[in-house]
Amino acid sequence: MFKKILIANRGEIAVRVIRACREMGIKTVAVYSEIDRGALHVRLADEACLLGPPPSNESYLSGEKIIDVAKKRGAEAIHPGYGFLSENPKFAKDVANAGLTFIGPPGEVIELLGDKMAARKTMINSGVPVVPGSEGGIENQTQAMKYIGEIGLPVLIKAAAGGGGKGMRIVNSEDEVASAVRGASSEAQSAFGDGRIYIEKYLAKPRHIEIQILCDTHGNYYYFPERECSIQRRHQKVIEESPSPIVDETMRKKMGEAAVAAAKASGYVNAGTVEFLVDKDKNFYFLEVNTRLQVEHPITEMVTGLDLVKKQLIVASGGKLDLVQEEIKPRGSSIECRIYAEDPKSNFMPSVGKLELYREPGGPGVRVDSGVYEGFSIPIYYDPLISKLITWAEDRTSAIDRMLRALNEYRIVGCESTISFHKMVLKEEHFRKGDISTHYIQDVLGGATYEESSSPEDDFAAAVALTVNRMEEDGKVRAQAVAGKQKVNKWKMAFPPGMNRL
Amino acid sequence: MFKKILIANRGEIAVRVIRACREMGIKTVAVYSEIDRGALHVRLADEACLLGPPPSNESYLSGEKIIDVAKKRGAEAIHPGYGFLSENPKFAKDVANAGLTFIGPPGEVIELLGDKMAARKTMINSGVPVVPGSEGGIENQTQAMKYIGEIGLPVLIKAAAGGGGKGMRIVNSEDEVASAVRGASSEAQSAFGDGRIYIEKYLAKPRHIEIQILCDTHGNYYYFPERECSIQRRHQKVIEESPSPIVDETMRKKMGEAAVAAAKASGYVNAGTVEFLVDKDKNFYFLEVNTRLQVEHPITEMVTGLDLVKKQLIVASGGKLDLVQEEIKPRGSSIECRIYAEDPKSNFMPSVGKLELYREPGGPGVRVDSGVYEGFSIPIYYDPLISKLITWAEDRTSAIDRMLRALNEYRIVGCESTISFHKMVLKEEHFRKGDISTHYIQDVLGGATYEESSSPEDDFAAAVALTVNRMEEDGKVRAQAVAGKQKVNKWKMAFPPGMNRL
Amino acid sequence: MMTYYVEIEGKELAINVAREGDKYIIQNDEHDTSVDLFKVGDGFYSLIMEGKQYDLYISNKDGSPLIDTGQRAFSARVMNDREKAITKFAAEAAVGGALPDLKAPMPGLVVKVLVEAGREVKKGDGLVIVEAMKMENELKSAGEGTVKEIKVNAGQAVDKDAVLVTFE
Amino acid sequence: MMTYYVEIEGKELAINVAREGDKYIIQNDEHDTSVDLFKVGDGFYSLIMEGKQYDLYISNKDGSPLIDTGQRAFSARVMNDREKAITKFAAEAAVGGALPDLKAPMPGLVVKVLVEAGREVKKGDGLVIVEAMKMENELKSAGEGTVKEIKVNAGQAVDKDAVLVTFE
Repeated sequence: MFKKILIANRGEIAVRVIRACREMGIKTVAVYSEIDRGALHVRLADEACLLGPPPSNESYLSGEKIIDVAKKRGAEAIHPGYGFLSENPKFAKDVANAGLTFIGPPGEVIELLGDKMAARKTMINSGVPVVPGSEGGIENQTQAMKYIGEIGLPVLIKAAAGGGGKGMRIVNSEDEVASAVRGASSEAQSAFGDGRIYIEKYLAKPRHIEIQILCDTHGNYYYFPERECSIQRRHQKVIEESPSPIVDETMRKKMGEAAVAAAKASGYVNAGTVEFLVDKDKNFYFLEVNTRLQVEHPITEMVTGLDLVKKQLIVASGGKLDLVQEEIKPRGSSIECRIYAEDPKSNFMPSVGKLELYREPGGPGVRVDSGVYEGFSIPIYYDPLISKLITWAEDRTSAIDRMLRALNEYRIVGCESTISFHKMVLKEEHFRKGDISTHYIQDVLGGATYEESSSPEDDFAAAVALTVNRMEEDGKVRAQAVAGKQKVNKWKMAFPPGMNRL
Repeated sequence: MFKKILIANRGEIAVRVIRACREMGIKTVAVYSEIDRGALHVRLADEACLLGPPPSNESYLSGEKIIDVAKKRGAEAIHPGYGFLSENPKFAKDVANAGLTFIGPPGEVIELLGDKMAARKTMINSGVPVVPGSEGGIENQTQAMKYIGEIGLPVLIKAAAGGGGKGMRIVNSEDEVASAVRGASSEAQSAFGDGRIYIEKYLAKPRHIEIQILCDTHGNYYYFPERECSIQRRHQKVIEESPSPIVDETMRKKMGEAAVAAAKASGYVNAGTVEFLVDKDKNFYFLEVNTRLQVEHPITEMVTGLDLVKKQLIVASGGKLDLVQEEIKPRGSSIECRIYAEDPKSNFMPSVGKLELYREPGGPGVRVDSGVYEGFSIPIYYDPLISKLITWAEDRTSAIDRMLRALNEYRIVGCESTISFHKMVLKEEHFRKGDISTHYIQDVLGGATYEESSSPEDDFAAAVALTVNRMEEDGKVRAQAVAGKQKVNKWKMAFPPGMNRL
Repeated sequence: MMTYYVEIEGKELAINVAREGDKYIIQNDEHDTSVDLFKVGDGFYSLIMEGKQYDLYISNKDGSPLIDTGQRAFSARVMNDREKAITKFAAEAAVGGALPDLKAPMPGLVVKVLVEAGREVKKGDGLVIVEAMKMENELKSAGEGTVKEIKVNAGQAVDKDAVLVTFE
Repeated sequence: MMTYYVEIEGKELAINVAREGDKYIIQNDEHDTSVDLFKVGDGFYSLIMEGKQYDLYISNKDGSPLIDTGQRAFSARVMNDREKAITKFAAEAAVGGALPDLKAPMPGLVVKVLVEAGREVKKGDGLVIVEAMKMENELKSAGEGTVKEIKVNAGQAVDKDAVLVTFE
């Protein structure tokens, strides 16, 4: 096993990796930007090294600097976390060329799976179901029309090098085809320097269900119980759960085996995730492979009892996974709520600030993976994730109720957060029944992401506390004015030390 | 299910019960003594009611007041937690007589099992192995000598009404027998008003291994995987783990079935624990039944995935437990360290104070059940338990290493704590190998409960930080002296706002 | 007995209060009760009122207090008699006033200004796009009015609460 | 460059220190290095020294600072040149001095006093039994000496640091 590794990330995922390393006796080197000098991942690391100014491309995206630090500090391997350089094939190759270990799949595999058209072709060839559409790319309206004839409208025109919705067009009617093909291709060309596009059937109200895979260098491939990540806003997951409320033992096995086939077809190594879309008849279709640890990996850990980060480290150091596929089974149910520094009242607008109050929930079945602490100022430069709140319980309903309990214990003052949004969803009937899709927020909530959850009784209690507080403050001010320079503090004087009564 | 219950306890166990209630939609009434007005269990409850002055017998032991509050507030049931009134048969009966539900076994069962001699007889009659000794009581030296002839020295003379070591004598040689019989009996008479005594073989270096049981009112009896609680100081458990490193599937089943036999023999209802001593040949002997929730119940929850407090509430409200005995199996390994406000450097002397700094560990596999918060003053009147730190991992070694990681993250300033003691044990070779007994601290540690764990490098870092801190403070003082009444704060002035560099 | 006016989410409550020993007497149209407000720590209070317990956090950082009930957090406004009178006067004087200034809700980068001086806007019209945390956020008009002045340019970095647009 | 004397667990380190930009130069017999000490929050500091990172908490509540390194917490003593000189003088004057007063280590109830004035005690001899949290704690003599005065009686409640016994 490694003696020392570098973690090329920040926030909760850097903390997560540091914790795994500490438990395995591996020393950690943190890297940070100027604004992150006091960040939690720095405070928990054994060593820490400044990369540069706050913007990502001068710090966390600077592969060269990071490799340089790793070599200087004698780190044997680099864990990229998620985001930043984690799915950058060049970085993975550079790390390997520098004689270090990249904790993830080889650069070539990242490259192959990053090209969505190539990945799609690979999946078709190895029998993994894909969304109906073109086998390879399309070049013009005529080709597009041919596929539309086969699969019917609506369709999606997508960029081969795509990501983040760029170079993507939804086509609802035939007269939109020509401009969609032209538009998608030119947008892809300007965004990625690669104008290749392809066509796929646009699924109505699909579910997003994904399979965690784990592969070592000794030819062992494993799949894990599915994660359902259908609750999304702006195409970004906000609530994930495992197992999915609609997947049974048979479907789990079928999806798992498809994911392993995808892994084998691409020569996959280390942890990864095969994402599928699932239609209302429970047909599943390959979407893409995320060639890294997912944000939502903890729910898989909660239901299987296996530590995915530790397994990543074992695989990267050449170790063998001694798992038995049949024994990787879900026990109970786990949910993750992503707590973002965003205002659900204002369409999830980022809301940064200093965490004046920050108290996490605790007790049975609650896990908090966070990268902040009370007093920390959330920087504007990076992803506004404060923490991931994860609960586990015997069944789905208990896990939801436990999550509500934990959300009620969670206290954050200093920035807005998505806590109120999560409470709203977790109490909502369709969600509780498991009747969800990626269009949940639009279709079920009607786009509303905030509701008043306070009672008149709570409001009155708040008003009473504010009134008494204000009265005592006024009394203090008056007392000081009367006492002049004597520095009398009536607020304190009124009560003997140790007495906290107002 | 109940709509509202009263929790007749304080500290972490009251918080634990409140959390379960919140998840089940049950309203909670907290009770508190004057010194506990700001305690966490009060802050988390829906309703709160003052009992009286701090001493336990004027507050948490005042059964009459508590029943009165429950009736006034419309609580349907009372959860006693552990300690205080939890094993008081009169209280259990009074609660029932007041038309409320006592969340625990019937008063008669508590009474029967609280009489150690009666309990022992009951176990013998139902085939549960007991420590070799007298079947009933003994009354004089002659009777004692007869049993000593059968079982050999050393022996223990114990009080039937015993508890807390009172009325107990170890006899190592025959000439001590007469005075031990007399002494134990008179001590028992004065302590409990009941001079009955009995005799048991004194086991050398036994392990303490116990079985959680759970029984409903529909005739269902279940046993859970064992907990090993051999690490004790002053006959009090400090580290517990499940499963035990020495118990295999066969022994687990044998002990479990013995525990269920004990439960059936006593007509047991609700959660309880059958404690056994285990000798070096893995023979196990009935010790006693704890007729309540144990402090260490979380480790059982971690390995089985079942919530024992919720099950208690289901049973108490007349519900049926739909468990399958064969499916109650341990997964992975869990450990609990009791974090006490005590000084391991001074023989675990209580160390109360205000928690100036209190930061709990987090992340994967870590659970903290605590009853305090930063700024809380630990009162001198009650058990000095700050929290229970529980970890879970795939295997025992990983759970130990995770516990060490969590202990290193735990920051408490304001009172001494047992954190350093736990770190010492968790690194110690015999403990790591599972080679432990109730005499571990004396035999393996030689009574030492504290060791320096700091390195010269850490000491130097501390010295450097103190030096710089002091230099800046001195600079501030000088600057103020120079600036006179202008209130110049050089410490702050030297850095623009937002810059935290010293 | 003193009177305070508490504004919570647009609703105003008048509350009479007086200290009585270590408790407080609270009176208004609907309530007449003795409450126990205990300071648990910096900003933290436990309120016991009519048997119920509330765990509250009050922050006074920015002049107007913010209160967190555990269920939600919101800004409130508390006025004594004198302040109440002043506010009433000011409100009467400002009938028919302009839209409040548009301020940056967070630090960020102005990506685009969507209006110009003199433009009439309706509630919900986009005014300025600000980028923060890699996301673009369109700031919208809070009501009807006419743009007086644009205070920023595209490409400019702005602090929280920087005035972006003023209205006539 | 200034010199400070830090006493940690009976060991004294002399450290020279000077500010240099936003870093500090640290020198002593074994080290000559530039360190980065960053104030993370109230009492919390992150120290980066020779590549290593230390997460430290310093409390100055009771005059003498307490430092928590995460590995352990201990009281320390930091002296400047002047204080060091005074201490040295005082130590020389006090050669052969009496045992320090026995103080209550926690608030509690005096259960029993085991010695009387004039009694000679050895290290480890029991002096007073104090009950706290339902447990009896025997306070023992820290060294050899003669009891001067007993300041408390059995049954008396005492605060933390209350003097219980003095020595000649």
